Order: sequence, then structure tokens, then C-alpha cells
Amino acid sequence: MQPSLEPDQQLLLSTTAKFLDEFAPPAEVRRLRDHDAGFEPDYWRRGAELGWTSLLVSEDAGGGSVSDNGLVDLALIAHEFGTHAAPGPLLPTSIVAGAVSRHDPGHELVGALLCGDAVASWAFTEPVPNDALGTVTVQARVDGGDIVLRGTKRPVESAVQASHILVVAATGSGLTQVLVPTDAVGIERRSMKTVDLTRRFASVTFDDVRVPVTAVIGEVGGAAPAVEEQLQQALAILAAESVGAMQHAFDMTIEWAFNRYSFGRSLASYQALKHRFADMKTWLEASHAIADSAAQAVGAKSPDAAKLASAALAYIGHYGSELLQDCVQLHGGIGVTFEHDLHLMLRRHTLDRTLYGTPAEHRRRVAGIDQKGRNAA
Amino acid sequence: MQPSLEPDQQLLLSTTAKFLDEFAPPAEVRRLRDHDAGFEPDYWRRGAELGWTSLLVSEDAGGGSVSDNGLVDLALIAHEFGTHAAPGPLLPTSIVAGAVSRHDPGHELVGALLCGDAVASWAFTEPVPNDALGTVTVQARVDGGDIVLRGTKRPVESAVQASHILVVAATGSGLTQVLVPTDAVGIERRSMKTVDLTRRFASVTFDDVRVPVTAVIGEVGGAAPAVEEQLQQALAILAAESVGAMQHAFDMTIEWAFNRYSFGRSLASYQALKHRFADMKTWLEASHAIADSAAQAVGAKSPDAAKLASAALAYIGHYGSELLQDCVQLHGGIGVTFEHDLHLMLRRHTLDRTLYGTPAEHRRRVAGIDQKGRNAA
Amino acid sequence: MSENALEDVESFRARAKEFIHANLRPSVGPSFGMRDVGSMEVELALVEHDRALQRALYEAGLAGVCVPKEYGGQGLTPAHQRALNDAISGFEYPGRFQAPTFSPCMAVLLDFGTEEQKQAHIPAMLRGEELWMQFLSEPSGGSDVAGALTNAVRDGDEWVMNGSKIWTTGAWWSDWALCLARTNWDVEKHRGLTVFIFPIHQAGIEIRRIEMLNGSKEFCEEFITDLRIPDSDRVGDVDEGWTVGTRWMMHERTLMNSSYVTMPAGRSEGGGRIGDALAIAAAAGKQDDPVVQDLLGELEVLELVSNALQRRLGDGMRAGTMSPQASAIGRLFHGSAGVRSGSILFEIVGAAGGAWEDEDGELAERGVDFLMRQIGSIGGGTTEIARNVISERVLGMPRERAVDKGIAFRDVPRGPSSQHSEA
Amino acid sequence: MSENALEDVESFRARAKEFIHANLRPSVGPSFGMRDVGSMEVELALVEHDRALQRALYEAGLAGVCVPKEYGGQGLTPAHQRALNDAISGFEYPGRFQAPTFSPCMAVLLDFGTEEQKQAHIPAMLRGEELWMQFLSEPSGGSDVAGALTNAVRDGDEWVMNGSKIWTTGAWWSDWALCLARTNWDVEKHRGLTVFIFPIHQAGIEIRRIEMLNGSKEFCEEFITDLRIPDSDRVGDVDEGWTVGTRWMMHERTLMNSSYVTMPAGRSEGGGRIGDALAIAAAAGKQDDPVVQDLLGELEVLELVSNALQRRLGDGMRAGTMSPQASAIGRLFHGSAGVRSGSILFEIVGAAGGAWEDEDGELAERGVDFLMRQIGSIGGGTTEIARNVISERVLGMPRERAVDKGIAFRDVPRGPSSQHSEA
Repeated sequence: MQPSLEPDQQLLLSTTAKFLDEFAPPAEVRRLRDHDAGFEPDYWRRGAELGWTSLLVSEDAGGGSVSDNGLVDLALIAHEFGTHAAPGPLLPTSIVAGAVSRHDPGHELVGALLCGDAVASWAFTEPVPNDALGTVTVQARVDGGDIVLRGTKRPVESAVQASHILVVAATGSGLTQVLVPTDAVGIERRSMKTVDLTRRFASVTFDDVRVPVTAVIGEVGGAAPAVEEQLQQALAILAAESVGAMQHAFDMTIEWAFNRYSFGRSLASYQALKHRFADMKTWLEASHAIADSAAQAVGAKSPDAAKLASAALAYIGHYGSELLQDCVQLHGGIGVTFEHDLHLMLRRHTLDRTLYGTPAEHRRRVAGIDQKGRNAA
Repeated sequence: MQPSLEPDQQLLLSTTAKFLDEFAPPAEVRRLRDHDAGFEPDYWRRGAELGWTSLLVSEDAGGGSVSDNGLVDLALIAHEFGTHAAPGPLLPTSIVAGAVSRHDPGHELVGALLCGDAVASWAFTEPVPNDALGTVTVQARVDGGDIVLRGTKRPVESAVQASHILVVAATGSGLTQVLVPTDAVGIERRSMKTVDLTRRFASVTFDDVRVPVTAVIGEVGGAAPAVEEQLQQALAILAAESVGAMQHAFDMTIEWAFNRYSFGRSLASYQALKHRFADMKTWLEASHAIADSAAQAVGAKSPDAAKLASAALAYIGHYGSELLQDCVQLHGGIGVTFEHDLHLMLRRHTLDRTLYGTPAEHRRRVAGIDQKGRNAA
Repeated sequence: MSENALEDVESFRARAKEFIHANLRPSVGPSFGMRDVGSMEVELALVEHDRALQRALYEAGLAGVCVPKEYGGQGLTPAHQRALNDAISGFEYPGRFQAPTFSPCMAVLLDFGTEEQKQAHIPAMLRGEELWMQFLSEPSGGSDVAGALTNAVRDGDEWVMNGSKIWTTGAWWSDWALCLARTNWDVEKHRGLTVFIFPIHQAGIEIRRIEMLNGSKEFCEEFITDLRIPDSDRVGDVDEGWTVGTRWMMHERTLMNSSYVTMPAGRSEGGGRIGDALAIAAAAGKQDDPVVQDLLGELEVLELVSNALQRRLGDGMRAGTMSPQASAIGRLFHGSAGVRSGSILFEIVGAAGGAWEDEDGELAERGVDFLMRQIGSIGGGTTEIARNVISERVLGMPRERAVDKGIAFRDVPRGPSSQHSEA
Repeated sequence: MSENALEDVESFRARAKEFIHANLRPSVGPSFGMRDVGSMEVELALVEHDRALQRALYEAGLAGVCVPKEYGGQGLTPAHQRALNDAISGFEYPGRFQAPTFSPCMAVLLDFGTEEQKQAHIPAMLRGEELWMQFLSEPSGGSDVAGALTNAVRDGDEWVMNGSKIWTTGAWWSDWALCLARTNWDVEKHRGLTVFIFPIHQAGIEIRRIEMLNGSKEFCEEFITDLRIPDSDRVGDVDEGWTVGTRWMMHERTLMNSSYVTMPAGRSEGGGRIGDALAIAAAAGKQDDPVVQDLLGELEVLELVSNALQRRLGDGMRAGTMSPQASAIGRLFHGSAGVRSGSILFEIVGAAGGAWEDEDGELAERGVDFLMRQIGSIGGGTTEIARNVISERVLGMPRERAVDKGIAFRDVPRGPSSQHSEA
């Protein structure tokens, strides 16, 4: 999160933080562990009232952001989701609301997403052996006035709760995005397990699912730029959320170090631990910095957006795990118990580093961009 | 080095240590920086008298070891070479003396190598783009009573000083080893630069070098097992030498930490540094352990020899660099000056981790052995 | 016992082999990540099976190889124990008895117990009748085990104990406890401790199973309230508990090389992951990915080095060229390598580390294992403590400033987070 | 000076651009690993070129952007300096003047110098006539710069100095020194220091060039013998040198964000290695090796994060939401990332890292760079000190026990390795 915010951003942030403090405390997160959806519809509607779902939607479509960069504003919300390990389909709903509203500002789904009545999901990634980031094998084929989908996507967030899934599919050598109602014939959703307590995922199989071509968002075979933009948005959201999780775990561990005494003095007085906290603080500030840069660049569609977004996931994915696990280590045994809160943040970060490419895949993506630049030069 | 030695091994070790203390002190190593050969012939002959060159040569060929595992004994010498960053072509001479004596115990080169009058080298590795460990593109072709060599090897240790080079070449799909006198027509030796102050390397090009087939060591096209054994021996020697370099640098840095005061107390009293010394001590003991295991297994031709030898290089290469560089760090600026002795060990270790495969290549080799095992199972 | 009377190692080995091949089942592969084993019934059945295995070994003359015959052991040598370890490699064995029942608990009794205590308990342990646990760590204590707040007050021929202990493996299915408690608050920390033994299942001890974040309930916390212990169940002298404690810790640290412990040769806690890793890589379809090969190689290298290091440390300590404190080197390596190996496995799993289906086979649940990555660097003494031991005891560097030296334990600062019921 | 009189930033930017494009040459790429630049003649020529560049900037009204006009500067704002940094990006600039001449030396003079000192030296610096160096570190001192043993004794209107300083970049081609010395041994360490300035090339100062292990002779050691300094060349009060020293260190730490320093935008010391790395990978024929791609990506990620972090810290410190001590975070990142980047480059080089031919092009000499891997974690304050600063000053953790507090400096233990000539 940036070291200084505009007053409107500050308000958005503090309103969300206060709401989550009250309605998503650790006890509630633990309770939702066995909840089918992982969140209560009313909680989600009230969050939507705070603006959570509107930030990637332009004003003419009923949305709106508080600064000139809606993704930066959304990153503030995502950061708070991270600090609270908060429930709710923030990422997929935001991505779909943005994508559909850019295609058709008057689409009725947009209104339902904005007010929190509906949930939607984005189906981009695929299972092994097609799990490399960007691989798309699900086929979208035009058949008269219909478009027919075949293949499997996973993990698809909140797919069981969603009314619609925006599916990324291949048509020839191009990409097509199709907005499929989840009650369409031929859709099978199998719930998955996850490290997170409140997020929910499914594997979704499309067995020749047939919808009218009007369900295509953008153009048939021409969706690649939109998909890339949505991916970058997803990365910026994941980065911000991950940093929020790191920040809270770090704060908890600092407090523990000051209050926990061993051999008659606080853990915070031991130089070996102090130096590890210094390293962690450095990783944390660096993570904030690259997450902010990524959100800024992606939101502004800068030329370096792809590189910064992947750099954020690569850095935060790796160093975030090191930070969170060192927080566990410094807590000792209590840090790996279910009753302690630390693992809520560890779970959220661990999930986020797997959803849209692992750190290794993002390192590769960055290197690929550099190499392309060099070859072009 | 093993925590306890047999009396004969102890004697071999202490004799060599004393000799190197006297004849290869840091000042002498620095002086040899500008010496063509990197060592004085008389120094080498006297080292040979101590048994340095005899340990891989069987008694019937005039050699002999002090235990039942000559490679373990040689590893003791190599360890002392590491602690002193000592001059001299220990590795190539030992490998060639062993290989030639196993082929022909009466070969006259063996005697000359044993008494230190001659130096020989083993040419196995090749330059970019054939520098992957094990790639052999130099061709050996039988032409009547001759064998003809074509291609380039590098780095070849002490190639300019050597009377003979044992060249690993490809004949069809097999390997052939040819012992080539360095005055043969068509050999070009170009001196290389190196991080080490006293070791010398050359790039050696064979431009249809023709020697009698009697120069073939082993069988034409059948040398692969011998080459693998020699490689493993080389790895065991490099591992032992590297650990010696680590041990000496660690000892120097421990002493520095006790004697150097900062803010009124010794560096050794700072917990953050104490914990780093604990890590280094652990890497060091682990390096000793795997180097010893490797020498033992390779010398005894155990089934796990290949895996242990590569594990040693992979571990010692990586963690040795971390240890040595942390010794530099703990010394501060003085640690990167030419006048300080620390870099002599850093140079030796850095060289050794590049000569017969980098740590990454050895990790790959280990994984390959495992995978083969799994596929066979 | 004259030395001549000793069975020679090779005939012992042959006898052991014969029994093992005839009576024990092959071992199932090691499991990592401390996953939930299932219901309490399943776990109890496993415990009963271990008791039966131990009983069978006892009856075959293969239990307590280095324990004196008068306490039900075989009175043999460490070389015999190693022969047994070799012979049992690849077979099932009574794992739950080895640590902490045989070491450190039995080892401490052999070192400090009264003749009555030894006679009462050691044969029972060897027969598989008594499973012991250490009541050592405390919720407020962390790494400072000598800072125990659990309090024992003398009352005639008895002691009355109050306090709580934590991180006891399976206290709910164990029989006896070895417990460190404070008996004097007016002296320095290490001078006011006493060691006791008592049955775990009795009034005055309430056991709570702790849920770990992966669902495992392996560990327990015990609340001790007005527990009465006869003075005859005291081990060592009053207020001299740290003399016992020092040996106790030493036995714990040198567990892997203990001659009281039966541990199939070639097995080490950190080891055996390469098989898992290859299976994961295959399931992820990445066995030919060079980056994954690099990681697989690194994992296997760490395992080979770990084995070599444990052997080196064992040899060095046996030969006396290394102090027993050098075992902290093995502990630190094990912890660090475990962390790295855990990361490597998670890397190879890829996207399935975050969300998975049961049908994912080798890829399933790996994300939960990753959440537990640090467990091997925490349990059994943290790596931080190991680093202190190595720098101070092995390398001889100055000790950390001890705020708790030279003052009565009741005056030692305990910080805002620690409450305790003091005498 | 009224605010209205200020040239607006955009017209300043335009003016700077025009001058730069017309007069300066494009920069050659950054070079890493601190290699030997060649002979003394070559180095002196480079220094003279920097002096000429600085003179040209001065004459164009582009020197000392934030320095008051009365000392020869432009009296403008940090925004103007940033505009100049943008404009000069991609062009040559007088690098040797920025650190330490403009910061910390000129900055310290502006903070603490007498009017006479400022008038005498600041315009000369801005005109390219005076290159300054810091006489700060000492052979015995390491990270403890306040533990200076170099001794200055008052003698009437003069001071007589003896001692030695080390790690001075290019003292042999520089003009003036800013020097920290001990003037009182009977008080606590920080209370007996005084700061002086003096010309470097005079009797009483002997300069020795230090050979680094890569052949570079960038650094010098100075031996000071009975050097006489007029009291008018004292900076700050007698025995109050640490008041000056604290600001001095602060200027050093915040160099990257200093408004006295001209530094082409987008350039950072740790950055720019990705170009090198791609060239190395191509030369090694490994540009398509997935393991190498992983390393290349990691290198570039570290560089992107480094730039983002420096920007964040600069913004935070400017906005006052972060303390100046937060610069230690940037320093630690830079040091750690530099170490990792150095390892990555060496990994990619492969076998040529140990032995190479001149014809190897991008692969040559890389092994020597690797030997110098730590330089970025040592020079300019070690990463260890940065970790102390972050934990104690940024996170507010308890300070390390200071043995040298509360006693006269002459009684502070200095250990067996340190000899010194005491007053």
C-alpha cells in the first residue's frame, strides 16, 4: 500500500477495514471453514454497498472509483482482504464486472454484480497437464447462432455460487471469452479443496455447452488483449492481497517479539532475531513497493504493466512465503496450531501464489518479455 | 576430512601439511601469480617424494597408498592443497597416472609422473557450446596403424607444462582415450586466464593430430566406464580440496571474530554473527561428511559412487561459496583486498566448482540417476 | 557379567534377522508433513499394535539391547544395537516406544532413577506395557525449558503440583510422564527445579488435544491441578532437577545415535522425500522440466548430505573427537534442509498446491504440507536454540547475556504476555 | 529570495535538455564488479574530464540546483533537481563529483560550516575545482566509525593530527578531505570527536593505494603524521564531532534521494544487470535453457523491485511518513539483491567462470566479478549495520548492549587485534 493516500482513498480504506474488523474477525473466518459458499450473501451485499464491486466498472455502467485509477483503489480493498484473510469473491467478481461492462455497459449482470446480488467467476486456468499459465485448451466453436464450449477449467473461484462464468476458450489460434450461465446444460462443477478457509473453488467441465453467440464478450477469436488485461488485473489484486496478509502477520509477530520473554528478556532484544526482523521488514516494504507499482501500471495500461505485474507475483510469492513462514518459526509451536490466527494469513498468501501462475512461472514470464525486447532491439 | 584417521594416514597428512606450510605459504602463492607454470619443478618433485602422485597407482606399477583406499588417501592431500591453496597439478597428474598404470603398469610415463619429473593432464571437458558435463565432440578416428584426433578441449590443466595429455574423444557412439605427447604435430595450446593464482589452464586444439594406435589407453570406443571412473575420482579430489579451502577460511574468520572488537566487544559476542557462524559450521561439517562419503564410495567403486560424487560437488559448490563469501563479508573491506589471505581460498574453491561440472549440472546428474532408478523399478 | 558371556554380534544379527523375517511385516513408506492419521479409534489401534510389536521383540530377546539384564534388557553393546537396526531396516517396528519412552525417559531413569524406580518401570517399558511421555515444555516457556513455571510444593511425604505442560505427543494414549517442575522460587532459575514421574491418567491431570493447522491432533496440552505425587516418585535430588535436565536434553539431542533406540538403519526423519518428489513431479507432468530436475536434484543432494552428516557426527561423538553438543549441528541441518525440501516439494506441485481435488493423487493435500513447512525447525528444540548451542558450546563463542542469572527466579522478568500461578 | 523569483520547473527542464543534448555525450552502459579501469594516466584523464563536465554544467547554470545562490548554486528546489536528473538520463555526467563531494561533504559544510568555509569551498566544488573525499573509516574501526582512533591535539591556533584512515576512493586524485578525529579520550566515545577539513596533498599525509583482489586500486589508505590544521578548518564545535557525524551519516545513507546530487534518473547502482545477464546467457549459448530463464527472470525481478522500493522510500521520506532511518531498508535490499544477482550471473557463466580466454567476450573475467560478490554488502556501511538500524531505529527494538557507553573512550576494550597510538 502506498505510504500516502488521497483523502477519498483513505476513506474507502478505513470504511472497509472497519467493516471487516466487525464482520470478518478471525472467529468468523474460522466459522466459515465449513460453510458451503465461504461467505454469507448479506455480508457480500453490504461489502458491495461499500464499493467493493464497482471499482473496475466505469461510471456509465453504474460503477465508479474514488481516484483516476480504479485498480489502485481496488488494490486497497484487496490489501484489507489480505490483512483480514477476508471471505468473499472479490477477485472474480471484479474482473468479470469490469470485462462485461467494458463490452456492454448496460448488461444486466453488471447491475446484479454491482449491488452484490450476484456472483460471477472468471475461468482462465486449466488443470494438469495444461496448467502452465496462459495455456488454453477449452474450445469455443461457432455453430450457427450458437457458440459451443468443450473442455475443463480449474480452479474456478466460487463457481458453485456464481450465476455466470466468463470462460476463456480457444477458437482457432485466437481466444474467445464467453459468458456462460451456470445453469446451462452440460456444465459440471466439482468442488475442490483448498488451503484457504473461506475461498471456494471448483473444477468446471463444459461438455458441449451451447449458448447464443450474444454471450460472447468481445469478438470471437479476438479476446487475447482483453484476457491479458484481465490477467494483469488479477495479478495486481493478488499482489495487493498477499501484501496485506504479509503485513498483518508481520505486525502480529513484532508484537509477539516485544511481549514474549525468554531467558528473562523479550525476543525483540535478541540480535539474531532482530536481524531477521530487519530482513522481513525489507521484504515487506519491497513487496508493498512492487505491488503498488504493479497496480499503478496495470490500471494506467503502462507499457511495463505486464512485466511489473509478473515481477510483483514472483517477488511477493517467494519472499512472502519466506516472511510468513519465518513468522511461524518465531512464534514456535503455537504458530502452527489451528487456534492461533497466524495461519489465516499464511493460508491466504499460499493460495494467492498459486492461482494465476507460480513465482517460477512469473519469473519465466519476465525473462520472456526481456528476451523479446532484446531480440526486437 | 574424517574425524579420525589411521596412523599412516595421519602421517601422510601431517608430512604434507608441514611441507606446504614451509614451501607454499601465502607469500609464495602470491609470488607464483606471475609464474608461467604456477609451480616450481623442484617443489613438485619433492611433493612427489611425499607420495602425492602415487596414490591412484597400484604397487605393481610403482605406486601405493597408505590405506586400502588410495582415493581416500589422495583426498587427504587434496584437503591440504585446499587449506593452503597450494600450487601444483595434483588432480590431472593423479588421474592420468592412475589411468595409464591401470592400462599398462610398465608404461614409462607412469614412472616419470610418480617421481615428479613429468606432468600430465586429462582433457575431458570442452568449450561452449559443448561445455555441458559429459559432452564429447573431439573425434578419434582409426586410420591404419594411427589414430587421428580432431577438435578442441578446454580447460586443460597445466597443458603447457604437460608432456602428455590424455584426451577423451568420441569414436562412433563410444569413447576413446588417447595419450598424446604435447609435442605432436597439430596440437595448439592457448593459455587461459583463471581465478586461481597458481593453477594454469589452456585451450587445446587438435588439428588432425596423428599418433600410433598404441597411444590408445583402453579400447577404441570402449573407454566410457574408465572415463566415468576418472571423472568420479576428479570430483572426489575437487570436493576434498574445496572443503580444505572452506575449513581454512572458516578458521581464519573464527579467529578474526574473536580478536576483532567493535563497539567495545568482540565480533564473536554478537548473536546475529554467532548464528551465522553456526550455519557456516553446519555447512562445513556437512561438506566434510559428503566429501568423505564421496571419496570412500568412489575409491571402493560402490554402486552409489556416481551419485555421492555429484552430490558432493553440488552441495560443496553451492554452500562452499556461501561460506567463503560470508567469511569475506564478516571480514569487511579487508576481505576483498589482495593483501589479505582470504581470497586465496575463495579463488581455489571458486575454480573447483567450475572445472568438472557446476553445482547445477551435478544436481541434474543426481536427479537423472534417481529418475533412471525409478523408471527401472 | 563377564565379557566372555556376551553373545557375539554376528550371531545376534542372525538371530534378529530370523525373528524379524518370520514375524514382522514390511514397513510402509515414511509419511511426511505430519498429516492427520484419522479417528481416535484408528490411532489407538496403532498404539496397541506398537505395544504388541514391542512385547514380541521383548519375548524374542531383542528389546533393550543395551539395557542391563537386571532391568529386563539384553546387556549387550552398541554394536549389537546397530546390528538390530540393520536387520530391522525395511520392516515395521514399535516406533512409538523409541522416543520418548526409551530415550530420553528410560535413559534418564537409568542415569538417575532409584533402584525401585528402575525395577518398577524399565522392564514394563521393554515389555510394551508402559508408554512414557515428557512433560517438559510449557505454554509460557518456548525454548527456555529451565524456565518452568509448573510448581511443586512439598507436603509431608508427598508433593502437590500445579501448572501446565504442552507439546506432549499423544499424552492421551500414554501411561507415565517424566516431568520437570519448579520447587524453589527463591534461587536462580536452574537451581530450583526437581524432576518427578507419575501416571498420566489420574485425577488432577486434564488433557486437551491441540488441533494443528493441518488437522493433526498429535500433540496435547496438560493442565495439572493439585496433583499429589509421592516423594518416592521423585527422580534425582530436590532442587537438583537441572542436573537431571541436562542429561535429559543430551539424550534428546543424541536420539539418532542412542544405543537405547531401535531405528531401522538408513531411515532418518528428514530422509526419504525423493520418492515423494519424483511421484509428485510425475503427477504434475513435470518430470522432464529442467527447472524441476534442478529441484529434484537439490532435494536428493540434501538427503544424501544429511545421511552423511549424521554418520559423521555419530562417528565423531562415539570416537570422542566431537563433543555431544555437536549433535546440535545435525539438528540444525535437519531443520534447515527440511524447510528447503518442503519448499521444493511445494514448488513442484504447482497450481495444485493452492486448490486440488481428491483425484489429484500425489498432488492432493500438498498445500497443507507446505503450511506446516516449519514444523521440523520448531519441534524438538528450535533451530534458533541449535544455533546458540553450536556457536557457544561447539565454537566457544561468548554466551548471550543472561538476564536471569544471579537473581531469584521469582524476580526474573517474564514480560506482559506471560501469566503464571506462582508459589 | 522571494518564491516568485524561482524559474519554473518546466522551463528549467527545457533549458537543461537543450544544454545536455548540445554538449554532453551519450553515456556508456553501466559497468559492474568494480573492475580495474587501467593505468593511472587513464584514470587521471577520466577525473579531468569529470572536472570539465562539472565546470560546463556550472557555466550553464545547472550546477548546485538546490544550493543557495550566495554559494554559487541555483537556489532552486528538489523538483528542479529531479527535472535535471530526468534530462540527463542517458548522458555522461560528472559522476566523481556527486559522492562524496556534493554529498555528504558539501551537505555537511552547508549544515555546519562557517560562512568563510562555505564561501571558500562550495563555489569551488560547483566549478569542478575541488574534489572532496571522506576521511572516515579506520583500519581498526570496521563498522564503528565513531570509534575513531585518529587523534588531534590542540596546539595554540592549530591542531596536530596523527593516525590513519582507509577506504577512501581515489584520495590520490582528490583535493580536500572531510575528516573525523578524536580530540578527547577521557569522555564517552561519541563525546570526544571533532571534524576537520584539510587539503589532501601536503606533507604529513602519505597515501597508499590498496590493491583489491580484482586488481582495482580504487581505494586508498592514508597515514597521517603530525599534520597541522588551523583551527579555522574545524567544522562544528570541539568534541561535538558526533553532532556533525550524525548528519554526515544521514547524508550518506540518503544519497540516492539527495537534492544536492545529480544522478541520471532510472539509474541505480544495483540496476542494469539484466542487459549483462542476457548477453552472458547468449554468449554461453544458454538463452533457451529453462533453468537460465528462471535465473534471468529472478535477476530482472530483483531489479524492478529495487527501483520500486527506492521510489517508495524516497516518497515516504519526502512525505514524512517514513523516518530518514528507513533508508537503511534500501541499503539492505541493495546489498542482498546485489549478492544474489552476483551469484546468478556467475551461475549463467558456467565453466568459463573458473577459466576463460579473452576471446570469450561476455564470459571473460566473470569469475573475478564473483570473487567480489560481497562488495555491495560491505562498502558504504555493511548490511549488518543496516540490519541493526532497521531493527532498532525503524522497528524500535531494544538496542544492543553497548559496552562502550558510560566509560571514557580510553578504557573501552579494543581487543588483541587493534594497536593504536593513543594521546
